[in-house]
Formats: sequence, C-alpha cells, structure tokens
Amino acid sequence: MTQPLLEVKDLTIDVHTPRGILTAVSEISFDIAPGETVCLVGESGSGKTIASKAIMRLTDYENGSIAGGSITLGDTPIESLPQSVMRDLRGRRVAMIFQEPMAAFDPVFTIGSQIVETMQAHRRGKKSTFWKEGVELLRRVGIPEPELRMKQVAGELSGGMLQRAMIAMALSGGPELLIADEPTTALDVTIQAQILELLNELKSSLNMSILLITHDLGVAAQMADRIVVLYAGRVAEQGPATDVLGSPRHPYTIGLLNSIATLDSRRGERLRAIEGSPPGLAEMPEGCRFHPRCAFATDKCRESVPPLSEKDNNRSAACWHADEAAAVAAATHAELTPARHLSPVPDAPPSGMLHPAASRQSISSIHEAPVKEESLSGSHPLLQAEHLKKHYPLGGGWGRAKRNLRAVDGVSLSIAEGETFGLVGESGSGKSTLGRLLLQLEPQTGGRVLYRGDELSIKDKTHWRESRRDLQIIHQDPYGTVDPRWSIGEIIAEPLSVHTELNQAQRLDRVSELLEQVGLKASWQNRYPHEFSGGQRQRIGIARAIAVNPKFILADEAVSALDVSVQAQIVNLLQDLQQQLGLTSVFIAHGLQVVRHISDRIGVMYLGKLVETAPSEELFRRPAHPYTRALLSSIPGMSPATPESISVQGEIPSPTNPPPGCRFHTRCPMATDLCRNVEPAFATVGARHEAACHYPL
Amino acid sequence: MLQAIGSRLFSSLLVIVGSLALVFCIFYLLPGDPVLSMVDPTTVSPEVIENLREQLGLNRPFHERLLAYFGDMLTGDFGRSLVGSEPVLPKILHQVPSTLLLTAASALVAIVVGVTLGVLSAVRKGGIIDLSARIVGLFGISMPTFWSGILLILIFSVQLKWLPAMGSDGFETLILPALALGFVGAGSIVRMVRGSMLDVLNEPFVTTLRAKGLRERLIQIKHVLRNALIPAVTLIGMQIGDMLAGTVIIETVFSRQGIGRILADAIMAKDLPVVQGIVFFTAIVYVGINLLVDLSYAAIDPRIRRKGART
Amino acid sequence: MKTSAGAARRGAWRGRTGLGQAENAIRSGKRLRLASSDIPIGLAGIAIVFLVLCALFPSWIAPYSPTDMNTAAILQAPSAAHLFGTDYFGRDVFSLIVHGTKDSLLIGASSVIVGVLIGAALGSIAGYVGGKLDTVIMRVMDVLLTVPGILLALTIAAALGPGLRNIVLAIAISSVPGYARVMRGQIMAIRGRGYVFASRAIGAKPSFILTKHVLPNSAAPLLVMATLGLGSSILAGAGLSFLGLGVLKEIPDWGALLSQGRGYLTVAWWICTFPGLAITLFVLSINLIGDRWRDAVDPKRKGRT
Amino acid sequence: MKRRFKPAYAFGAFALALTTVLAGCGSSSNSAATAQAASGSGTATASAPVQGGEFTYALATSPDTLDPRRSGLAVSVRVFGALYDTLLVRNADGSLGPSLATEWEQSDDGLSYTLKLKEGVKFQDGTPFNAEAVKYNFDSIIDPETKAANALALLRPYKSSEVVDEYTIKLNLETASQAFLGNLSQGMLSIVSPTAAKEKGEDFGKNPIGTGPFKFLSWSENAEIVLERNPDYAWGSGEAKNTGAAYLDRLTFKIVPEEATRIGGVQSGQVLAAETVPPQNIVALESDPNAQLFKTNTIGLPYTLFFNLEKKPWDELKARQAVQSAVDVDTIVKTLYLGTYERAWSSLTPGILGYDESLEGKIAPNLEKANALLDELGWVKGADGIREKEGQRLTLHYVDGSPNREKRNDIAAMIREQLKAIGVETEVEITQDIATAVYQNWDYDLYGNSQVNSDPNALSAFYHSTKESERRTLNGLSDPEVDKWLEEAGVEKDEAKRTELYKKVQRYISDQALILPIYVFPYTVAAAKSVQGLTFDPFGYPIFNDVYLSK
Repeated sequence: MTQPLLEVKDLTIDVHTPRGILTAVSEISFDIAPGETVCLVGESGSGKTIASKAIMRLTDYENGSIAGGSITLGDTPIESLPQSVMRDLRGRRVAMIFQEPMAAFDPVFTIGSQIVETMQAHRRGKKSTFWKEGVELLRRVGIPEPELRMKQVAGELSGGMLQRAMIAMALSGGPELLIADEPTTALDVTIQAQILELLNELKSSLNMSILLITHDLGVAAQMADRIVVLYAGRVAEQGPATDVLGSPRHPYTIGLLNSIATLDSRRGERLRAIEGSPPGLAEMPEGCRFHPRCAFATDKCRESVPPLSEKDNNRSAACWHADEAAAVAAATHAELTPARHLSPVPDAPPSGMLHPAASRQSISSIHEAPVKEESLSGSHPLLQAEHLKKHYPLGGGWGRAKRNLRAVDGVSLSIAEGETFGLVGESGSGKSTLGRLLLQLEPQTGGRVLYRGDELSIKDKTHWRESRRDLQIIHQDPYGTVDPRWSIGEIIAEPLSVHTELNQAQRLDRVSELLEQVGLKASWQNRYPHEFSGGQRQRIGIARAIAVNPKFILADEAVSALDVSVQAQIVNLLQDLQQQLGLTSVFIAHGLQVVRHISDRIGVMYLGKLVETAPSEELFRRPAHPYTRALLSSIPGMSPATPESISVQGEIPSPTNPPPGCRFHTRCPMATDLCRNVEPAFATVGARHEAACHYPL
Repeated sequence: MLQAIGSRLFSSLLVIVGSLALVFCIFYLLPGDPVLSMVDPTTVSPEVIENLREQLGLNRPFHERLLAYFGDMLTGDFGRSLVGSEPVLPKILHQVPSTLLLTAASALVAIVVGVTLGVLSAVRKGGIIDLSARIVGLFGISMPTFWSGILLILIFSVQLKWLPAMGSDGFETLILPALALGFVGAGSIVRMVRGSMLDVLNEPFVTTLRAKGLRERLIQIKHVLRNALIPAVTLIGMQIGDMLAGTVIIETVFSRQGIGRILADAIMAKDLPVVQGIVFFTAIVYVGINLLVDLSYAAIDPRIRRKGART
Repeated sequence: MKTSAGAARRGAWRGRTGLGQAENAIRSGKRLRLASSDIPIGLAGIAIVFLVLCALFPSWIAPYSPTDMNTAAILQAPSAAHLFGTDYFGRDVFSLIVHGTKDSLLIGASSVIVGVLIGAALGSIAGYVGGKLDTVIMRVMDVLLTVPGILLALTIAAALGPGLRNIVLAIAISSVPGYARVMRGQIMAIRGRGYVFASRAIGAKPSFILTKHVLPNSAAPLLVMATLGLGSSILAGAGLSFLGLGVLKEIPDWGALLSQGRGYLTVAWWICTFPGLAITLFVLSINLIGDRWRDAVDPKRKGRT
Repeated sequence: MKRRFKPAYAFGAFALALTTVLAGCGSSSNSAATAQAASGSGTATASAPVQGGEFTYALATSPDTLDPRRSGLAVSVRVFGALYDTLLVRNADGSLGPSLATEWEQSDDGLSYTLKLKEGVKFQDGTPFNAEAVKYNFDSIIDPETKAANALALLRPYKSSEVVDEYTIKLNLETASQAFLGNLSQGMLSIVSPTAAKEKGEDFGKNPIGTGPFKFLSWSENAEIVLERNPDYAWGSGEAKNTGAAYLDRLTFKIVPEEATRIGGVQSGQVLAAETVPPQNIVALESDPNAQLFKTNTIGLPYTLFFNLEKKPWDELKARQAVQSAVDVDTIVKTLYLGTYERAWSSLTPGILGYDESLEGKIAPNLEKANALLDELGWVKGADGIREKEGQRLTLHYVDGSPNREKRNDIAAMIREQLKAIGVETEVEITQDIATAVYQNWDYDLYGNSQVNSDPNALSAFYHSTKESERRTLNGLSDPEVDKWLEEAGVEKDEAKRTELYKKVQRYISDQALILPIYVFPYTVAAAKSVQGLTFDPFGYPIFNDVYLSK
C-alpha cells in the first residue's frame, strides 16, 4: 500500500461556544492516497465541513481547536504547526474550493487580482507573468474569454463560471490535495454535471487527490473512490464507494439510501424516512449517536459508543448491530433495489433508468403504482393558465433604454382537480414566478389565470381575497416566511382569523388538530419558530397552508432546504395530506427525483417557457425535449455518457435577452438553423405529452 | 447617466430652496426683530429705531420680502448683513476656508481614529484591545464637545504649552479643535467599522482567502477592511455633516474663525441674510458630501463603478 | 427568481452541511464569548440603575439640599463633608448632580420620545405608502437634515423661548429626520420579508399586515436607535446650554451645571468635572447597552446567536 | 494733561463730567470709567520705552463695525481709541481736555458751541482734518441713511454745523444740554475720514480711516483685527504720555469669546493681554508671577435691578421695600465676585458727579422687617412657604439676559434663594432676546441693567417720566418732582447745585426702593509681564499709545 497523501487519525475538534466547549468532531480517521477521491458524506451537524477545514487548520480562525488526534500531510504532521508555516502549505500543497462560488470571492476585487494574489503569496515573480498564468488557468478550466474574465468581479460572472474560476485559483499553487466543500450544491444540475466532470478530468490529468465533501449520495457515487459517512461528528461507516453504497452496513447509511426518492422508487409510495432529525452539537446523545433514530437500537447502543470496526477490504462501520443491519438492508435491497442507480462509476457496470434493465424495472413499477391518470384525464381543470407572461422592467428611467426581464414568457397550462403537477427547471427558468402567477400573488404582464373556469385576478380585490381560502402556498424558506415574533399557534391561526369567524377557543382547537395532523405536538403552540428545526418549521408551514381546507396548494421548493433524511419525512407528509384532503397541487423543485416521486404530471421550464409536459413516468422514460433529456442526464450518479444521454454545454442565457427561435438552441447539441430562427410550437408528442421542439426525441 | 445627474441636481436644488424657505419662515415667525438688539434701547429714541427698520426693509410684508430675497439670490446677491451691513457673500466666503479646513481635519481625525480603532477592535475581538478601543471610541460620543475642548486647552495649551489655545491661522491651531470635534465622529465610526468588519470577517470569502495562504494582516486590511468600508462610507458622510454642524460650538471654544460662529451670532442677532447665506452654503456642502460619498462608493466597490449607480 | 432559487440553495447547504450548526455555534460563540466585555456592560447597567434611582428619589441619595447656598463654604474642594466639593454658591456639587439627574434624563427621554414618535410616523407613512407621498416626506426630511441640527435647535429655542419644553422640542425636531429615515428603511425592508409576503398570500388585509407584522417588526432597530439617541439628546441639551439657550432652573440639569461651571475649571475643577463625568457616564453606559442591544436585534447579527 | 495710573487711585472717586460710552460687553450701556488700578506690578517697572513689536489683545466679543457712527457695541470703542481721535478727551480728573479741538466755547443761551480745531492733522488716507470734516461727520450721523443709532443718541440735541473757517466750527443745538460737550469725548463720536466714508459707504465699517495712532490693516472676522502704527501721528491729546507715533509696530485684537480660552491664551503666551477676566481668575492671576492684572472701575450707573412699577404688587412701596430688606447684596457680591467687585449702594456709582455717599450702609438685610412688610400688605405664607393673597401667589418675574455676562444670572439665582426666605417666589427668565422681552413687551417685574457714563444726567434716561410717544423707562416711574430735579440739573451750570439735585434724586430712588443696586463693574485686563505702559481712560477704555513690550 502506498503511503497516503493525507492521514487523519482520531481527529477530535472542539468548538468554543458561550455554553462551553462542544465537540464537533470526535475521533474521526481516514486517509487519502495520491490521486484518490474520497467523499465525506453527511447531513447537518455531521462535522464534515469542520473536519475538512481542520485539515487546512482553518478551524483555528473559527473558534475551533484540534483537541486530539493527528493530521499528517505527506510526512508532515500539521495538527500543531504554527499558523505561519501552515500559511505556506495552504494554497500551495492543499487547496480548497467552496460551496458558494459567489460568496467565496471577494466581491470588490477582480477575479484576476485574486488569482494573482494567491500566486504572490507563495511565489516570487512579476505580476504580469502571474496575470498571464492566470489567464491560462482560466482557459484550462474551460472559461471562455479568459482575458476578459480576469478583469471582472465576482458579481459579473455566473455561478458556474465562478466555480470554474475558483478551481483555477485553487490550481494556481499546484496543490497535491484539493478539498472541495460541496462545490456544486449551489449550482444548477446541468452546471453541476459540468463541474464534476471538470474535477474528474483535472484529477486524472494532474494526479491530484480530492477530498469531496457532500451531502448528496448521488454526487458521492459519481465521484468517490472511497466514501466516509459521517453522522453527528463521528464516522458511521467507511469503505470503497461500491461497497458502502452497494451493501451498506450502518443503519444510518441504509436509512439515508432509503430516504432518497430515487428514480426507481415507486411513485406515490411513502419513502422510508429516518425518524427525527440529526442532533445538534449541544445535545449529542450518549452511546451511539444514531440510536434515537435507529430501528436496531438496543440498550447497548444507548450506553456505549460502538468502535469503528474493520470488516474487510478497508471497510468499517461503527455499529453494534452492523451485521444484522447489513442483512436486513440486503433483503430490502433485493426487493427494492434502493441504490441500484447509485453505482460508482469506474467499478460497476452502467446502470440507471436509461439502462435497459432499470428501465424495465421502472415500467413494471408504474404498473403497480396507483394509477390516477385515467380518472384525472376526464376531470375538470381547477386552475388554468393562458399565455401567462411576466416581465420585470429593469433599469431604464430617464431615457435609458428599458429592458425587460422575461421571467415567464407565454405559458399555457391546465391543472386538473386532484392532480399533482410538478414543475422543474434551472435557476432563471421562471418556475417560481409561474407558481406565484398561478396563485395571482403578483399581477401578470399578459395572459390570464382561470380558477374553476372564472378569471382570477389580483386586481379584483374582493374575489381575490376570498379565493385565498382555496389557494394556499407552502414556501421555500419555512423560517423566513413566519413572523419571528409570533408563536406557532398564532402563525397557524393567522389564516383562520383572516378567513373564518372562529372564536378563540375554536381556533385553539383547530390549531391543535392541525399540529397533530402534521406530526407536531398540540402543546407546542406557544413556542416560537426559532425553537424548531428546519423540518419542524416546514411542518408548521404545511399546517398553516391547510388550516382553512384549501382546494389547491402550491409547494414552492418546499423540501429543497431540508436534510435528506428529513426531506423524505416531509415528502411523505405532503403525500399523505394530499390524499386525505383531496388536494390539487403544484410542486416546484429543482430536485428531479423528488418531483418525479410526488407528481402525477411534470412540466419542464426553460427560460420562461414551458418546454415539455408529460405524466411523470412518461417524461422520465421518454423525454421528448433535448433539454429534458439533458436535465435527466445531469442527475449525479447517473451512468456516464450512454448513447441516449445528452450533456449540455454552457449556461442558461439571460432572461433579459433570450435567444431567438428555440430558446434552448444555444446549448442544444441538435440545434439546426430552423431552431435558431423559428420558435417551435408546443405540440402533442404522445398521450398527454407535449413538447416544444422541432425535433422531438 | 447625464439625466441621472440632472435629476440629482434638480432634487438637490429643491432641497436647498426648501431649506432657505424654511429658515425664512422661521425667522419671519420669530418674535422681535434685529433692530432692538442692534442699539442701546435705553438711549436710542423710538424714531431712530423705526428709521432703522425702514432702512433695513423689515417693515415690508412677508411675500414681498420673500420674493425680493429669492429674486436677489437669482442674481447672485445674497444681501447685506443687517448688523454689520457688509455684503453677506464675501463675509461668508471669507470664513468658509477656516470652517472647511476644520471640518476636513476633524473628518480626517474621525476617519483615521475611527477606522484604526474599529479595525483593531474587530480583529482583536473580545480582548482587552477590543474593549479599550471601543471605550475610547465611545468616550468621543459621550462627552460634550465644549467640555472636551476646554479640557484639551487646559492640558495642551495652558499646562503643557504645546499647542495654541485659539486662533485659526496655521496648522497648529487646527490640532486641538480637530481632535475635539473628530473624536465625536470617531465614536460612531469605530462602532460601525467594528460591526461591519465582524460581518465581513464572517463572510465565506474570508475563508477562501485564508485557504489560499494569504497573511492574516493582508486579509484584514486589503480585503476585509475594504469591504467593511462600504457600509461605513454612508455613516462617515453623515458624520462629516454632523461635524460641520459641530463647528458652531468648537469654533467658539477655540476662538476660531468660521461660519459656525457667524451662524450662532447671526441667529442670536436675527441677522436673516447672514443665516440664509450660511444655510445656502451648508446645503451645498451637504450636497457635496453626498456626492463624495457616492464617489467613494464607486472607488471602493467596482460593482457600483461598473453599473454607474448605487445598489 | 434567480436570487430566490439561490436562497433556497443557500438554505440548503446551511441546513445540510456539517458546518450548519457547528458554524452557527462557532459564530455565536465568537460574539458571546466576550465574557470579559460583559463586565463593562454590567457596570453600565449598574450605572443606569443608579442614575434612574437618583432621578426618582434624589433626596434619599443626596446629602444636602441642592438649593442650599452655603455662602460660607464656597468653592471647597472635594472632602468628606462634600464628596464632590462645593460650587460658587456654596452648593454641594454631589447633591446638585443627584438632583439634576431627573431633568437631565427627562430632557433626553422626552426629546427622544417626541422625536421617535414624529419620525416613526413620518417614516412609516413614507415607507409603507410609498410613491409621491414618500418623495415629499423624504424631501422635507432632507431639508431638515440640510439645515444643521444646531441651527434648528437655536432657531426653535429662539422662537419659542428658552423653556425646558422648547429645548426638548428643539432637540426632538432636529432628530426627526434620522428616525424617519431609519423607520422608512426598516418598513421597506420588512415589507419585503417572507412573512409579509406569506401573510399577503393568505389574503390578509394591508392594514392587518401593517399593524401585526410590519410595525412590530420594524420597531426594534428604532428602539435601539432611540436608546442611543438618549445619550446624544443629553449632549445636545448640554450644547444648547453652552450656546446660552439653557434654562436657569433652581435645580440645573447636568448640561447647565457643566456649562455654568466651565469658567471655574482652572480654579475649582470639581464644579464642572463631576457634572461632565455624570454626562459621560450616562451616555457611555447608554451607548454600551444600546450597542449590545443592537447587536442582539440586528437580524444580520442575530442569526448567529 | 498727563495721567499716570497709581494704585492709590483704585476705585477712587473722581468727580467727572459726563458722557457716555458702552463698557462691559453688552449692547447697551453708556459709560464713563474711572479709576484704574494696576495690581500686579506692571507700572512699577517703568523704564525707557522699547520701539516695535506686536501687541495682541484678546477681546471677549467681536466689534460689530469699525464705523463709529454706526456701531452699537462698547467693544468696538476699544478699537476706535486706536484708530480714531475724538474732538475732546476726558481727563482723569473728570475735566475735559483738548484733542482734535483745541478750544471750545459755549454760547450764552447754551444752544451752540464754537470749536477751534487742531491744525496739521491728517487722516490716514491723507485727507486733511478740518471743519468740513467735522461737519460731514456730524451731519452724516443725523442723516437717517447712515443708520446711526448710538452715535445719534450721543450727539443729540445737535442740529447743524456752521463752518466758520478752515479750523473753526460752530455746532448748533436744538436745546441746551450740559451733557453735549462731554459726549464729544466719546469714542462713538470719533471723527472719520469724510473722503473714505463717502467713498466706501456701507463698507466703511470694514475699511475704517481715522486720524488715530494706528491705522487699519485687516479684519478677519471673528478672528482678529490688525492695526499698524501710524508713523505720521503727532497730534496726541496728551491723554497718553506719548503724543507722537506709537511704540508698537502692530496692534492686534483677537476675538476670543470663551473665558477659559481667553485667559488660557495669556497663560500660554498666545496673546499678551486679555480683557474681562472673571473674578475667580482675578484671584488666581494676582498671585501669578508670569502675569499682571489691570483693573479699572467704571463709572456711571452700577448694575442695578429695576422694579417694573406697572406690575402688581411691585407698584406698592412696601412690597419693594420687603425685597430690598430681604436681598443680601453684600453676600451676593462677595460670594460671586470673590471680593473683586465693589458692591453698589446708589443709583450712581462712586466717582461720578453727584454721587451720594450717605446712602452707603443705609440698607441692611432684615428678614423680620421684610416679612412684617409683606404681612402688612396681607400676603400670607401658604403651605409651601410662598405667600398668597386672594388666591394669588406672590411671585417676582425676574428677567435677565443670556449669555451669563458678569455672572448676572447667578445673581438671579441667589436672589431667588434669598427671597424664598420671605415667601416670595422668584421666576427667573433667562432670555437671549432681552430686547424683545424687556424693551418691546415690558414683561418683567425685575430687570437689571447698568450704564457706563461720566455724567449723572444719565439718570434722566432711567428715571424721568416719558410721554406716550416715547419709550418708557425701565421702572416706568412718573413723578413730577423727580422730573423737575432732573430737568434743572440737566442745564444747571453750577456744579454744587447740580450735585445737590442729583443727590435728591438718588435719595428719592433709594427711599422709594425703586431699584436694587448690586455692583460696580471693573474693567479688567490680564497681561503678560512684558506689557508696559498700558493705561485706561476714565471710561475704562485702553490707551495703546504708551504701550511697549519689554524684552
């Protein structure tokens, strides 16, 4: 075995807080060989980011301290090196990139000066030489017009571009190890695919090691040689990616894999969520930290910490009941193939929904699923959009040419009673705006919205206000959309006081009922929002939305901000409620799997236009629009380029100046002159399947 | 762009005219008139006083006086002081350099002291240095300026004989008043710079800078401070305005020349033309300060420079 | 659009990544670990409590009557009998300061209350109604800002006479534009908050949203500003005393004591030093507490605790 | 007539004849000053004068204008003395001496004066001084266009001038006046250059031209007024020993309003002299080896509190007497001025013609008497110790000006405290706009004023009854007997008779308790030890022509 590039042994990190010292990371060990990619996977509070910062000794600046264990880079133990020496290692031997490229650049300096500054910190040389070198680096990471980009500031570049620039900056010191902390989390799925591809390419061509921190098992599956699963500051399980994902041994890993709405999971079926949520730093459970959420937990788990026991082949899991759990998982696996599509790229044969076998599976599962479509097709449309447009004026005034941001640019849509309609698209596609227009939360620029056949308009105040009783929304930010000064009881009762004549006591009863309905305790109504976790807050938001028995609910990125394990709980709750209350809903999300899991029908948006709508399975099975197909191909953990997959280059153009013709033509590998000049009509391509493409697939 | 400047100028003009009209109305409503305080009322006879009123145009009706005032202003005539009968414009212009110099020097003190202490306090957060820097800063805004001014004179002029106690000629006479006035502004600037430094220190990009291996000092000064100054610039602009107003007291304490003192005297003497002239001047300075603030924004923040507008 | 999706992602990584809670804990730790700096805050609190007691029950604390002129014992240096010495009338300086607390705090408090009420009302209207009314109100505020505060105070005091009430009014009016600006900004910020949008989405009426959501949530920064304003009002009052606009009361406030005693600084330093220190102590304490409070309510900073 | 200042003269009594100028710092006092005392040891070290140097002299307030015809402030007169000459000067013994006029003669009817003028005098702009110049000066003062006020009051009852020849002028009066000639020695009737005055018009005040020992160089507002030596000067009146050009190269007046700064300026050496030294600093400076102190008592009307006889119950003698008996002026003056100010006893100061010494010590604090008087009037003490009658509280509305000049506000505070003892509630109103409160609204029970003046005729302006069309006096007194005494005294040529008349008036005022005389104001100057030869005229104005700076 070669000498590892980085060896982390029994690393324990303390964080100094006003309540005393908390231990963020306890006795974690792993190592990275040269040229290897290791993924640290975990949810909030798992300690993965702080562990990665500790390797750079950046924790010192954030009230953290290394309380035990060792970190060895090559031959150098660095856990107690003075900062002056560490500074020289940073950026030169170890470089780091971050989750939010926009925030990771100093907004007031040019990209170029920040790259040059990095070089100057480690090497002597002329500024002009460094500048040229910077231009080359930008070119190397695939940034067009690098000379121009060097002179721009972060605000002038898109997220994907900035992340490339970030990588270029990291490369400027020629590092042996690149730490990538959630490098693609803030990016759209097509861009994420590009960045991951770039990282892989750089890794092999430069023989770098990569430590990738992610919460996304799909990303881990696509990138990792080995995976380290962290839970609440401890290593739960680690081993080669294939093994960990293929035959997980720790109940947490198993639970995580089950929580994911995979492309193979049965639509409409409850996800197997892990109960509860990850513990906070201050309230770590005794014994095995996972025990409160674990189905296998015994008294032993409650009392003593399980060691990270080596099984074989570099695999280890920290569980007293690992064998038992693995056995159950294997059984489930056989039944449901929970992680089939999450196959690590190099070792496993390509799989996924585009794989013939997987496709068959999908088809068969559809047959088993409760089929609503037929019954729906005949029912009345509840909400209709006709040629909806929303243009936001930009700048202008005082003679400057006015420009419009065409957020939604002519969308027609019909949602049937009882239907769940999923809306997907990248940032800037206009999906959230469309959602708000459907509810008439803002006035449209053109077109109209019909509710039960009558025009609904924000301008008709009385009718509009009455209609709020039927049309409700669950917001993407469950904390920002509640008044922090109100108790949750008051928050949930707000729609009641607006729309009903209930007296105080009746309201209290109703609120208690609602709280229990969404899985919270009725006695919590006097508590305030900040006392709740993200998942609980979203439950509060749901309770509020259903308080007045609406007919329709818009769920706008309602689960995007939640931990994976918690996301599953909320998805389940939403599905249950929909069935119980007979709701019609629109579910907006950027996570394709979740949308597919919950929706009857899906619409795909691109640059303010609806490019395709189809029943969920149909869309995933036979995407007709190249963009839809590209989106599907970009889902991480998908097999690499299969003949049918499309990878798109470049980024979504600005909605202020959309391309003529088909708006996707600039990124479409199949675009022709026709596409460039003539806008395709939104036409039927199959049963209840429409697409706007001259050459539907 | 030109039109943006145009609209800016127009609204500034409105504000200036509004200020002048406001002051005019206040003075019109003030009881008494300047004449009685210009003469010895025990010996000067009523006819003489009546003659003075007539001569000074104080007996004319409100609208006539207002129109006449703005009419004259349009031709650049700011009138004559009622008390000393000298033309207002040269009288003020003569005093302006001294006041501007004091304001600028005080602003310099406030910015240098405020930013230094703010930075120190932020980077040494929680320690003794932080605490002392903040308390030193707070002292500035906790002491009446006339008192700190007199204390400075007693210490540095009378006891130590290091610096002159009065006057407005030369650099030396500027030091004590600028300290007395500057420390007031410094307090708020310390607070602001510290707060926004701490905010910026928590920005993710600071972690990036550290991860690149930059020196901590370089990070703090080149990157963090520059970002932290963006919100501080507005405050500094407002502080400069306050310092301009503060010259009224400081100029008296240190017997400096300046419009602050003229203003106080003119208000007491109800010398409207002089007060108006000074209000006109200060209004222009305020407009200028705002412009300066915007220019500083552009200098610090390229985002603004490139968009040509404040976000 | 782009930003909202970005925000969702931002929320997402914060929620999901390891640093989520740890980082929050760290950051809050940074702020609150200042145990050593809590000592001055505590002292400031004690000082304020003591001064408030002085204002409420001066005769319990002061050893002498503040009006008692013992002309046989003028200009006496601090001693056991006269803690802070005696002034040029032979009054006990300590007793004067204790008794002067009430009016000093009253000047500060009432001018702040008046200023905040007017400023908040104008700012709220400007911020909530917007449009032309906003422009007009803010232009008027600009005019008030342009006219130096001291000029306003001087003219108001000159117009209405030098009574305590007019001093208060003068200080209050010159502070109105500041409060109005902050309130307006605050209202406009709160108007854009998610929970206001959410409330509108359930069909709540604008008046309901204004009174239940916008105003209560806008108040905090204004209250903090008002706290800090207490200090500056007292200083402004002292400044007016210096310019000769003070009021000659039997029991002078600190500003008047300081201003009246300043001529004796070289021969009897205690006469104006102690009132000066009283002002400084109060304003310093108020500032320390106000700063801390502001950090606590500032949403930008609150997020970390 | 040469004058030398000796400590022995301090507060001495001069029987001076009359005139008016403003002293102190205010807008409104006529003055004549007397006595001076150089404490410290300034005068003792007289040696041969040294030529050259710049004398910096800190003034407490800024002159309003340097045009004597238009000025309303005493502080301006301090500068006029250096820039201009007057026709006559007031000698230290109170008599009138020659200056630009060498001889003068009153007509028998008292309605005109003929003056012989000094020959060879030139204004600093080269204009010759002659009868035409004097005529221009006086005619322009009575011309409404000039907007003269205080000078006009001094020149009254001037009617016209007749140029008899180049150096002889005849001044005609509307009515006879014993005060007129004396007023010609007042700084506000200094003679300005007619050429410059005509040419500059309203701007003359910023570009003054006179015949004085110093000529105007620059005026930087609120900072300094710089004068330089007039080398041609050779017509000194003899008021200063040096009748030729000044010893100083430059005379700079700095304007330093803040007391502490002004005195600090002398102590730090930034200025050589500073006027109006507060009492607490006088005490300290007297023992300062690096400084000397000059002090000159002014004459005229002392600082006096006037009862407004139109306000109830102060129209009643007993009420006023009660206050007179309750106020302990001795204690007030001793406490506030630390022994540096003299207490006043009468409506005139010592040292002025007609001053009635018999009034000294006549009034002593007597609370019993005061209480008894108020009891007699039916004012009964209420629960809070304040007297009431028919539901009315016994209040005294005491008005004083701001800023706190000569600690007058503090006097109010002490009187308020003292009157509390007899159940009188004193409402003290301190206002900046004293002119409106007092001279326009007449809204006060008690208001204090002083006037520096060298002629007892000043009493007329305060105690003579007034017609409907005229401005009333501070007391609002209207007593035909007093009017008669004052009128007779105004034209009486026999000094003994005049004296007797004025004594009658003073006794009447005291008996009627019309006023509370408080203190006599001393003009004080702190100066560095190097300052030599600084003297003051009887009005208390500094004379700069003898000043030199020792090494």
